[in-house]
Amino acid sequence: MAKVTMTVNGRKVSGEVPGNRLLVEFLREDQRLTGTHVGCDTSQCGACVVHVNGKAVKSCTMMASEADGADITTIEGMAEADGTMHPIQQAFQDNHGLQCGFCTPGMVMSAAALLKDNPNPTEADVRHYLEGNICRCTGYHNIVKAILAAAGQDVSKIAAE
Amino acid sequence: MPKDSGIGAASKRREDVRFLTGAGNYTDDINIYGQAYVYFLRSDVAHGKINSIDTSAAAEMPGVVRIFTGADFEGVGGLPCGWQVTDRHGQPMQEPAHPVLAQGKVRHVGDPIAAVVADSLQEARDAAEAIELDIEELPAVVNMKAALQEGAPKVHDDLTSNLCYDWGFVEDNKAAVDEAIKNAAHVTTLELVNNRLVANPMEPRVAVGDYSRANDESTLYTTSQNPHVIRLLMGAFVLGIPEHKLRVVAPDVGGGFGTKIFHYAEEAFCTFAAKKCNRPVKWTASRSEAFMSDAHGRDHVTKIELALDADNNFTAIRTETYANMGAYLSTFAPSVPTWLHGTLMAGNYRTPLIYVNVKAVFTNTVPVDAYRGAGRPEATYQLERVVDKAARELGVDPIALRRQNFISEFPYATPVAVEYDTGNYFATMDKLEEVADLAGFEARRKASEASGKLRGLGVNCYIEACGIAPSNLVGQLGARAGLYDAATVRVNATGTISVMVGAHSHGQGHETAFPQVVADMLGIDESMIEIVHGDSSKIPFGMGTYGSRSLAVCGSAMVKATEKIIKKAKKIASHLLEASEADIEVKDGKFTVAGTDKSVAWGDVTLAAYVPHNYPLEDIEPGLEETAFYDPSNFTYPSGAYCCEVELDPDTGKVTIERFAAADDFGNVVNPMIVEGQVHGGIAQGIGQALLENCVYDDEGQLLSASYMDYAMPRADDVPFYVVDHSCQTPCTHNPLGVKGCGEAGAIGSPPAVVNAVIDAIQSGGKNVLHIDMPLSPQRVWAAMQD
Amino acid sequence: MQMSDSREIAASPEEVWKAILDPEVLKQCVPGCEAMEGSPEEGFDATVVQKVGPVKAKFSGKVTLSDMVAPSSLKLSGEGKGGAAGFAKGEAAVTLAPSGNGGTLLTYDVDAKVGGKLAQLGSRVIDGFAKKMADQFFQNFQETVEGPAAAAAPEETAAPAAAPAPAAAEEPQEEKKGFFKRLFS
Amino acid sequence: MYAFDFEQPKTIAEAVAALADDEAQPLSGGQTLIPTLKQRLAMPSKLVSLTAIPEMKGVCMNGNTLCIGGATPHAVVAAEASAYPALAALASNIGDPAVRNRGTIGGSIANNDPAACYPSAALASGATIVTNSREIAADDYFQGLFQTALEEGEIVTEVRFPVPQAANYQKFVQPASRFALVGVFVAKYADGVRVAVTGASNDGVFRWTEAEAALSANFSPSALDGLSVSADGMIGDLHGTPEYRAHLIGVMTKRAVAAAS
Repeated sequence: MAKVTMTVNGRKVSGEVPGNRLLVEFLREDQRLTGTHVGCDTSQCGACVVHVNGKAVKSCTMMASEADGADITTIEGMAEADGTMHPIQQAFQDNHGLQCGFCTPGMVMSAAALLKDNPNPTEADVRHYLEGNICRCTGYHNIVKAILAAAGQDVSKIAAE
Repeated sequence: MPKDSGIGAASKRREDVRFLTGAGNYTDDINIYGQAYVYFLRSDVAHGKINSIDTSAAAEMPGVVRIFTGADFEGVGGLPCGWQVTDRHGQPMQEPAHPVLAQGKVRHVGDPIAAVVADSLQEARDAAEAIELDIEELPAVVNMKAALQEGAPKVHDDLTSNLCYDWGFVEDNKAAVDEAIKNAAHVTTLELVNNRLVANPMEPRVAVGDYSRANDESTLYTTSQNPHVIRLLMGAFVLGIPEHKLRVVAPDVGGGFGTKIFHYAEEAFCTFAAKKCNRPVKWTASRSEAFMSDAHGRDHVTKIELALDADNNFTAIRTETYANMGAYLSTFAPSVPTWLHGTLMAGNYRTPLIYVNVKAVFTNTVPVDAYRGAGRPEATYQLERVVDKAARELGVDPIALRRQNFISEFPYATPVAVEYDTGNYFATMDKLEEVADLAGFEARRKASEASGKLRGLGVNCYIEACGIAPSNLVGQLGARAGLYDAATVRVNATGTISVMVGAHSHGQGHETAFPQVVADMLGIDESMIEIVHGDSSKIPFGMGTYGSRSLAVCGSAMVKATEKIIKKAKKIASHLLEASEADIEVKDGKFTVAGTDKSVAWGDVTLAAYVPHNYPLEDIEPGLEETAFYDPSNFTYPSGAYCCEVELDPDTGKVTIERFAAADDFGNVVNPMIVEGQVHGGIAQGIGQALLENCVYDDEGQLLSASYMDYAMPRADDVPFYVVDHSCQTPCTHNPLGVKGCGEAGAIGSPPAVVNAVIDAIQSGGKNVLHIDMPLSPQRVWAAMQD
Repeated sequence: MQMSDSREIAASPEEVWKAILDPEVLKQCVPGCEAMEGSPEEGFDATVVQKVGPVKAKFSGKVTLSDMVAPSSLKLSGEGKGGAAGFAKGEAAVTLAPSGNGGTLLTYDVDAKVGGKLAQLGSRVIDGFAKKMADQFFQNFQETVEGPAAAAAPEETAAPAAAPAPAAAEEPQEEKKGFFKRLFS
Repeated sequence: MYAFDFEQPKTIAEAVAALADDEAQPLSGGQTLIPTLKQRLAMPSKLVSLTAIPEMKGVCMNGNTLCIGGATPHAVVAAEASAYPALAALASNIGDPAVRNRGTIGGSIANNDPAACYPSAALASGATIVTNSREIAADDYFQGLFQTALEEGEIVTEVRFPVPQAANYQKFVQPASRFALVGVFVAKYADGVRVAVTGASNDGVFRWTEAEAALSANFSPSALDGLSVSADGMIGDLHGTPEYRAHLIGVMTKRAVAAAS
């Protein structure tokens, strides 16, 4: 067991973890931040994406000990303290970018990382960036649309009827 | 004009807020004080005789609470099958036992052999590895035709063979169909495989069992599309727990697509073990485990023949299908290749004679059951592929051939025992040609060719039977359950409403769409209405969500219960307004005396119901709560036309979907935003089946595509933006909302569109390839083009 | 995975036959073998450690010899359980035929399979790995029987006959003396 | 996962010392190793993380050689290896963005997955693999399926790429894993062209010497006309037969040359 300390959503937290504790386990079980999900075990689905020191990372493929001292943001840390959703979260709701909601936290965290790197992405940029986030419900149409909308683009013409 | 609330409005989903902020409550988010964890030791071999299981060393491992094997379940029921199919000769299907933990034999890779309950998952896994197994591997059967050969190894020793049933439909038509095919001017024959798929909802299955010694009550939290069905099956058939002592809760469920309909061993185990261990017991599937324990989908091998007369009218269809059941009968498996498939073989066409033969086969593979569309995608794929091939053989336009044979008058009784109430297939095809810009295709093809690519266009139609369905009918067809649904509308004193519904949402947006209906009926704000679902202790009853039935069946129950509410509320209002009940109108949240400005607000009526100081107590009871059960008189029949345009790289065989358009007729639409989202998702799954997804076993029954490293899930860059249209609406005639259901259409309509398009692209390059089996991977397309 | 191949071995069929029945030889030749005990009649209990990239699995199982027609053909079958990794099994139908100048033409048809997680997660590399293992086994076998480059490396023939069995198969180059030279020198 | 200890040394020397323990396993980005551990397909006693060693991180130019620290994530290479655009482009297409933020060049090169991207760049560039104890030429380093010249406990601290005159990497992805079904890296140097192929062979990354000879004489796609790779020894799996992979090598090589020239 080793002590790890990190800042999670602006709050300093610490805990004793065994060497094989994954970051996602630390977040979900030790911190009860169950918004971060686990959808696969081969590091592909992306439901577990969080930000570690500002970078998108699959929290199921990082040891908790590796995050010692890091600044972590999870889906729970995206909205304002008063509950106002982050513009990306709001765009997902406005554009029906989610159905069952299971992949959604990872999608939002990946989208946030994308828009930080590339504030004005093309459709192709968005689709390529989401390579590591699998959604089974939406067919991606409204996810891509939501992310473009969050980037401030006019999405009203997309696949208009 | 789009409305901004009520039926027809694109209301934003209220459930999104919790999902978007990480506040969702999925089953794996539930942790009960003192819970133990179970790890299932699963078979590595596809078929084997269990000589011995020695758990003595494992039981001594740290943290172990108890180890269970098949022996612990002797005297406990097996997992039941909910549908009995009767074969061509009037005999019931062969129905093997399906124990919770293997007894005597293992029959597929992943079959659970033992279950270790321990303080932590790691300890449970450690101990499971210390269990000493002596399993004698037996020859496995994987290929269906081989499984039916004389002398093939038997999956179940107590059955006469690996044939579950040999079903003929309509058997009385067989001779006439044979004759018509013999005498046809042209017969197009196609042999094809409907590839085995894994549903892969992003949330893996989870079960948490809990038991209270205080009142002998068991509670199961589970990732289910139908908690009441699980309560019924598990309580009555497996564990012998009466319903009033068993609560089944499905909280937020992260997608289902059919695979979370069924009752699984792990659910029964956690409920059973929680009582035996007097401790909550939790199981969370890993994705790897899901691949070998979730019921799979599709897996049909079919030969279809389409007969045409000299004028290209369809005269007969004959099919022979081998349908894989896997090693055991999953809950609704027998119904999928029969009643959900054979009855759809007329499609959108006036074909007078149809005969469908289905041989369901046991193999040493994971059980196969309903997956998005269930039987209907298989039917549509065969039919729309053979029609396309016929058009090519006859040198006629594939759309014109379809139009020529469309059913044009409704109601229409098909030769495969169903009656379509409404539809307009010409209208959806017209709409498709418009929204898909078929007129612009040739120019786009030229542009592709200029960049060294081949471009193809594929079009097809579909019809589905959903809103499953009338209990008396499905009962005759072998269902062991009714397929009605139920809703309770509970109006509170202040006028807010809780609607308890038997349908369960796992992504479909019930929490938003259902209140739109009630709000519309009462003229009150949607936000005053909340849906309660997924908890057998809070809801009168329900049959759950599958087969695009939620709104058509459960929504109709909700409408009926709301009508009862209105009736009673009118009585109260008439008393308050001192007017005749017949003169009371409900509008904009008020009860008004017709032709006057006298009215009483909704909230005043509801308050009167609960504070009956001024109340017609002599006529009616206080309170305002009504329940209705609804059993429809027919299936609903959504239909549509789909179009796919692909670009094909002839050097590599890689296909990209350039454009995809869908024109659907779903009858009336409650929330167009949600409906479009359902179609998008269905299309992506259909594209997945057509181009990417394939569940593969080797010839010894080892599962080779067992993770996302080898099972290709559609990703964002595999699909385009879709054009979807649902403006052609022929409302269902027999449910009060006129709705038909939209959840499966995309997955049904899209695979043939994609394959038709790829064949068209290859043909445009001068290669006479007429068929490639799905998935049309680069490797397969390239190989086909080399011949 | 199925493969067939053959090798020319500079030893008589009788000598080769004798070698193939010797657990000590098999232990040296099976890549990653840590233990091989038993007899040709009863079969051998074997422990083999295999490492493929990050995967490292320890298999325990049995090697059996069957269809034995001395000194011309037999079947070598092996099956090992690798715990959480699953299992591996394989068999090699081996024939020995006299070739010119007193040597032996050793022909083998190998069929290898894996099950459990190895099959589920490793299908893309299993065939290549199995082929490599089979090749390596017969290569090791040839070297063990012949002594590597016996003519070219005369100093190795001086290796003491009583040398202990090699400690680890991962360092086969340290075990350069020939089986027969060890037996008879 | 089985139980194991975790250490995160700050220097190469500490890491080498920590790895001297029996069954200690180096952990770089972990994008392959951690999923493997989750499946219980390995049982190390200890993971020694290499990601907190400053001297193993970063991208720099030394003359005409691009030097990348072994613990440098793909995303950093993608952003900072502008002196070698083909290599930066390769790094920007490994896995997905989250994987690129963790996965490292040293981890990739040490693992030598037969479908990984980096080994083809290293081999085609004639890179030098620098470890804690020596320098190894790429031609000597890659030794087959998951096999390298690394000894137990030896770690890749840096990879040095001579920057070519022109280069390009073409990856044809396996549809599920998105690893290379076939990837071809072509690099043109003053003294000739090198072509390295990943994803295709049972022996891992390899050089296509016939193509190298043809392209060294004439660096254009047409120089490859008539050349083909034998399907013998190519990987056959669910996603491609040996013949298909052999065919794709030709297609991807042509495309890489076209894109580079």
